[in-house]
Amino acid sequence: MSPLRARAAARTALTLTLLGALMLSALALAGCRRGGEASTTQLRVQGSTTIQPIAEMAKEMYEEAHPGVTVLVAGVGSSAGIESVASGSSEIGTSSRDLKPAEAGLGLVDTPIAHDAIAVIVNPANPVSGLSKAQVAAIFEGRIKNWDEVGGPDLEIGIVNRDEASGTREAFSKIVLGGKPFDPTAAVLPGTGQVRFVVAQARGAIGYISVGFVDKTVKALSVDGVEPTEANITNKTYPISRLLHFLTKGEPEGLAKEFLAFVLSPAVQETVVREAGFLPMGGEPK
Amino acid sequence: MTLRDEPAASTAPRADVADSRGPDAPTLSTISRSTYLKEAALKNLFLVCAFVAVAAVLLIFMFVGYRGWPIFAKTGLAAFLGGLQWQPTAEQPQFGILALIINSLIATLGGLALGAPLAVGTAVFLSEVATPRVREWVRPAVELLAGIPSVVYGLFGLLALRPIIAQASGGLGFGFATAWIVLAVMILPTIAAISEDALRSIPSGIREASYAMGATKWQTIWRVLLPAAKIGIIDAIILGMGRAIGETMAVVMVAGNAKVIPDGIFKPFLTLTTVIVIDMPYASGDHRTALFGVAIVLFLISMAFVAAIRVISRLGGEQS
Amino acid sequence: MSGRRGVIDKRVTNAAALAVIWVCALTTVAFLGSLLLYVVINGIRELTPAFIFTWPHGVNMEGGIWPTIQSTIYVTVLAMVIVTPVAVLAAVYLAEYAVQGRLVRTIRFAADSLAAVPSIVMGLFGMALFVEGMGLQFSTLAGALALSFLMLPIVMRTTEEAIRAVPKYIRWGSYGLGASKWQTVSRIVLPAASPRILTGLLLAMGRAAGETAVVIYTMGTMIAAPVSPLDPGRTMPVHVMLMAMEGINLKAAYGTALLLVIMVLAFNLTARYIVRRNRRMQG
Amino acid sequence: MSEKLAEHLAGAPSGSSQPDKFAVRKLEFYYGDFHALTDITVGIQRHAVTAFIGPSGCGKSTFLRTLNRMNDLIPGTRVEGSVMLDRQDVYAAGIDPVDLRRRVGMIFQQPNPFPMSIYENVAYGPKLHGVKKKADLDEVVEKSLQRANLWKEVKDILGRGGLTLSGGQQQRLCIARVLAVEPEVLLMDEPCSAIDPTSVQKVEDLMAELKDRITIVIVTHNMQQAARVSDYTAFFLQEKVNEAAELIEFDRTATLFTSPKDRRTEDYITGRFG
Repeated sequence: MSPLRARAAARTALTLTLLGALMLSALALAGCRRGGEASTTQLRVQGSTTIQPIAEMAKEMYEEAHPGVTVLVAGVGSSAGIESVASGSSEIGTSSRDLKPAEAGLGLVDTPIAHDAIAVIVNPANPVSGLSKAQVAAIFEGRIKNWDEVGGPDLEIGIVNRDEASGTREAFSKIVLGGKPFDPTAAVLPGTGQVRFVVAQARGAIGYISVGFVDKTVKALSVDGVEPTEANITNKTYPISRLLHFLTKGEPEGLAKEFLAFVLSPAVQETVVREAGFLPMGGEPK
Repeated sequence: MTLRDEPAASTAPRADVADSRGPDAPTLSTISRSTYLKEAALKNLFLVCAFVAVAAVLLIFMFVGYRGWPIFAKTGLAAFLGGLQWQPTAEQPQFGILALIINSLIATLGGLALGAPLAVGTAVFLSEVATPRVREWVRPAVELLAGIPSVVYGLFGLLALRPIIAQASGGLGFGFATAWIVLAVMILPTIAAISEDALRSIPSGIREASYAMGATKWQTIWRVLLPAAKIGIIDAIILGMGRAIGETMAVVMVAGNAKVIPDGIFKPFLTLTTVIVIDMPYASGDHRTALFGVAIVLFLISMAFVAAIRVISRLGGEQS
Repeated sequence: MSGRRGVIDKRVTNAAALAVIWVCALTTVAFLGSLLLYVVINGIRELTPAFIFTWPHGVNMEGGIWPTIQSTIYVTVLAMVIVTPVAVLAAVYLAEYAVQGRLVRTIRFAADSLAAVPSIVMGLFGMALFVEGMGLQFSTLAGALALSFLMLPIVMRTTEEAIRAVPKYIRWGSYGLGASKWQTVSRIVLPAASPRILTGLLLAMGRAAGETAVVIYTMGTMIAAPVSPLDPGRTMPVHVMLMAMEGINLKAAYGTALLLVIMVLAFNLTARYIVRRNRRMQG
Repeated sequence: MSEKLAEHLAGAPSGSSQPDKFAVRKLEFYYGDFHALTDITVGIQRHAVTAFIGPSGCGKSTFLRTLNRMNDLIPGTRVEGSVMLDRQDVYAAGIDPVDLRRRVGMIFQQPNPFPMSIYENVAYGPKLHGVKKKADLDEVVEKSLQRANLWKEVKDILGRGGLTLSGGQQQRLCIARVLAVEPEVLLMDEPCSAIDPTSVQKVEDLMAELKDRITIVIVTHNMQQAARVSDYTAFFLQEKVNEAAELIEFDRTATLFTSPKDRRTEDYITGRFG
């Protein structure tokens, strides 16, 4: 009987050992940290959702031209992008706003890569086709609540705002509202497309999106009598316009530098940037 | 009855039979130390596994609490829970979540008011009214409804339901009205399934006794069965409430996320759960801490619901 | 006595009330029907082999969603691998070893509480503990660990029920042969309960695969096909959410949602099938 | 009364030169607060079939289960007195109930094959106790099935699920399963009450064959069966509800059925109650 017993004991011991090993390996896995050092084959680009389209397309073209290189692109918002490049969890941070004073000391180097203008959009059924910048501000601050106050029909205005992570909101707030608070009862939507989608479906709605995303489902208003056309934007007569930025920690080097140069090359500027609805930097002086 | 003439083998002397298990049979073995240790070790291993659940709850409370409590210390509990202003990015940041709490409650109670009667009705249908054939189709449908990911409910709410509400109300379509419908559908299967269990666990003799006294089906349901299943149904509704107040992804798509108590059911609003989704991507510092503070509040609310179910079940157990 | 009039009233009330109950049930079914129909109608055109098996590209994630599928399957299976031993052994303890008392009440209360924790809270917890605390960063492992917390109470409960459903006399048969408790549990009870345990696992996996709030804060949103458990990824529900919130490529949202619903329903239907087949086999 | 019975038992009916396989003295059994059995003193003859009879609820199954400590599995049970197996107290401190149960096998009322193949059912016990080689297992399985008179019926379908067999076959499979661990005693708790009459016959034949090598104790509510298969019979009775059951009479089966000494035994076997 005792050899049998011994065998049974051995089997149990084995079972226990295996279970133990399983747990240990899980712990071991849990313990080891992911290496965060810069890689020569992987580039992490994080930030503005506005710049996301440019980054994505550039990534595809760049990866095709440089086999073995992986560019990881994530649209997390400008603030998160700045934070990620500052903390080293990405090599390039993208931002659709200027650095805040608090961020100036982070040692980030700014390279503008495109013009962006923000269009104020309404439902196509809305007869209003232009507003003054002051009127736009009054609407978004919640001081004007009905379209009949700005020459439209008697219709309640439904304000569609962006979330605070949005660089577009930041730019709009600074350029149009001068930093005054938005109407807190306005809907806050976390995506450009959703703003467009909602405005396209609600008669009284008003929102703002990058000109690049305006399509025929919505109507872009003229502001201070200036249409948001390409010419008006590049010659800076259209009042709600800004630059898009790539940020690196210190002067760009290695893969980040090559990728930046690629984005600024005509191959990207004249195709990708345009297709994404933005305007190229051209030969303009910085 | 056939009796044997003689008991077959018992009286014959057996000493001649070769049998290794005679009086010198092996002695009974005592429990060996290794066996004892092995079984005890296994039992303790299982106990440790079972305790993982307890550890998990404590870990969640500790980690979320650790990350969130500084905001209570900073703003004061009263200001955090009782403040109406959620202005985390203002120059003088304010972290009052009262508006979010109230919005969460309005969204939850409205969803419950719509969903619970529907769910209990469906449960009664499944357990008392439906023929087996119909039941065979409806019950899986309800169960499948429970399995659909909340993000799909959100998608449906945002893209199908919201435009309809927008048309009907003239607004943007975000608001309590839309959220109520989405939440009602989401909690329906939870409440229906548990209520049905409660109804079906009533012994069938009780139904027959009621019918035998000339009661109609409805009288039996209303006067006998629903009261008998009361505790189970209340449990189900509390569970549904818990699910509704903790629901995030479906609500964030239809709520519209304005951080005020809206002045109408077709106006955008922000809740305890959705503020986390909306703010997390850019929150830092105190703002981030405050979001963990919101998570603590949500955690405690959900624990309170579980405790309430315990208490109600215990009271119910004492009644019957 | 209420008399004849009362009898008629009674019948009318009965008919009306039963009609209301029918309406409740039909409304429920109609909701399910319209939801499924909506997702199918909008998503079916997107469901091409190219959509499923290729990578997204370009401005708005056009093309396929393969990495999100891989991420979803990976994190779900990993979560299952993590949770199964713990949950099953915990259930064995509750069903076979535990004596009713304060300890068992505490464990059950904890399991119920765990099941009630809102997934967004679970997500923040996962971020605090696994992503930041343990330094896993946004990774499949962090996502799987957080999901395993979500699955634990589900698997524990269904497994305990499955173990309790194994008839006592089958255990006796084993004990009667001189089997120890662990031998009986491991060789007779668990195999006999395995179809129902598997069912519980599948249901929990369905839940995990459809979970958004937990994985978004633990696995991240980066489009990637994770290979190592330390790689980040974007699961299908997260993709649906981001596509819907961004609102530009709604086609991808619909297509992914439909595929997700199919996947989750497949988990559910397989689970139901296993239960049914098993019931039939056992007479 | 019970003292007298004990004296009586000490002398008769044992005409055997060998001591009893089981010697039970003054056994008391409790389910929690409920006193289920009282003052049971009895000797179980080696290599014979002993039947326990009595009305249902009289504790005969409970008593049977004290012999291999199956009652240990029910929380809150308690035993006083002694149960000696080959002069060793099975309830003595430190005794391994698991090993005891291997030596004292048990068949239950409900055939309970494991949800696995016929082969695996029979091989389960030997595997538990360490037999690993396929050839050894094959041999044990065949031998056990043969001893259980089931081999011919199942030798071609060993891979089929045990649950696919008929009730009577399942019960014989359970017997084969027990035989495979070579027990010294076989406890059978109403083994025939859930199977069809032809199978009953087969199981009864089997008992007659097996008792050459194994001591058999059978609980049955069927007096004809007790009369047919057993050499000794014990009659149990719980006289009042909520009172402990006791052993009323124990004797050679022929004696007990033809000339019971106790009035209550006579009443029972002539069908006046129970």
